Amino acid sequence: MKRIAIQTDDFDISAELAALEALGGGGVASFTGIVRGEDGLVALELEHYPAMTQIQVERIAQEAMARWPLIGLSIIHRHGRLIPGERIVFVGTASRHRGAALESCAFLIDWLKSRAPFWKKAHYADGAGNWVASRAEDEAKAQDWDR
Amino acid sequence: MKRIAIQTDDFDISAELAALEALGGGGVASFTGIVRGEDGLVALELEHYPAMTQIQVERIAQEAMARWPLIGLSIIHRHGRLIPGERIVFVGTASRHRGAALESCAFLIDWLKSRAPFWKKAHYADGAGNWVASRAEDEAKAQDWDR
Amino acid sequence: MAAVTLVYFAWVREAIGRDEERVDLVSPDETIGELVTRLAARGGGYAEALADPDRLRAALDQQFVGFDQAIGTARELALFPPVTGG
Amino acid sequence: MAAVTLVYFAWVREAIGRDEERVDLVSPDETIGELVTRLAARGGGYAEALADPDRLRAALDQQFVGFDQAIGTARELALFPPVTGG
Repeated sequence: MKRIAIQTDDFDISAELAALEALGGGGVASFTGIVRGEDGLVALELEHYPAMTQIQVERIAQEAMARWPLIGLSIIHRHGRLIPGERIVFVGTASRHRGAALESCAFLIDWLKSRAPFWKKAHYADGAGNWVASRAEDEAKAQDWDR
Repeated sequence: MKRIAIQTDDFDISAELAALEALGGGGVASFTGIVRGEDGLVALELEHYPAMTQIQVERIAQEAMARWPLIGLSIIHRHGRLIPGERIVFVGTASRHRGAALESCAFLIDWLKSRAPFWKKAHYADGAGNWVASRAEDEAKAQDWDR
Repeated sequence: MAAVTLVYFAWVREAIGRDEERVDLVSPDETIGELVTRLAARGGGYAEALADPDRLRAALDQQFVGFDQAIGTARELALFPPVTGG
Repeated sequence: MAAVTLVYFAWVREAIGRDEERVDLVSPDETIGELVTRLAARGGGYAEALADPDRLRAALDQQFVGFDQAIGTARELALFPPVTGG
């Protein structure tokens, strides 16, 4: 099972996890990213490059399936305007091996952070809007997986 | 938030995750272990040492909170008779840092595997029942965290 | 005389045929290993369960301990196979 | 004459004030770096967005590439800041 969705709408995590659990692998790992409302942030606007996003996420998913013995994988990434507390991204993995499920989940979220063509603009209560700068730390984490 | 439950009943993963998401940390990781129906297994019977389980799991949770900047943690471990497809264990962690959430989740499940006083008996279709042997690999994984 | 409550789990419990019993100690200095050897000498299910200490783990008052640990004034000694949780 | 469709994202798009445009190439050998320098020379929002290539990333036909890559017969060249997904 491999499910990839790039969408504006929220999603049902329990449905995603139930689908992964039903595969019979014994282990399901997940990571969910949520908008933090720090520093007066009122909304996060996510822009993406649709023609490229699908290709890149598909490639990252294939890479994970090749590196770990996964029996299922689900990646959901939202775009558009999101307010604090809303989910941005979900990665779920299923495997017979808990290590494979957890590691591939970390791998996928690290790659989404530094290789998926999304850009975040932070909107503040005072009306200011800033494009979020990429973090060298995120790039380093993605590169760690290349070793 | 720290929630520990040792129980016979199934649990609602979406409620656990929603509680962790609501903490505002930005990142929630989870691992769910499910009974596999391999080799003609019809049920898994989990016995535990109640007086010790609560103490050990509490200690493991404290250790995780000390090692990673977690803002929430949820551990649920079932005992009793479970059939293939049923959930055995859930670990959920919340943090501002995705690495902390994912690593502490891996740490907790590795420790539950080799340090929580549970024993599994596998019941097969032919009537045979075998106590599941511990795996050296699980012990090694738990020891890796001591380094 | 010093005594301790023994609790058994998994196949140790099944072989011995009970989940709990009270046992007098030779002295508070008696180690878990010495007590296990003494119990195994009872034969039958005790021998089956306890003859090979390498297959066993112990917890004294709910804390994992080694077999060279003296039982002292502990209230509860648990004997069981390596755990298989998670 | 060879041409390519440029697509812009995030603050690159905002500074330039459009999300897409068609641009003729000097030759198919023209690299992304050379084209970016040529566009920055237009001044205004182009200069603002493109004057410092170190702040930019590029994708040619939806694949990440370096700025020394020749544009060749590619159909679409995307210019954008480092990504911040996840």
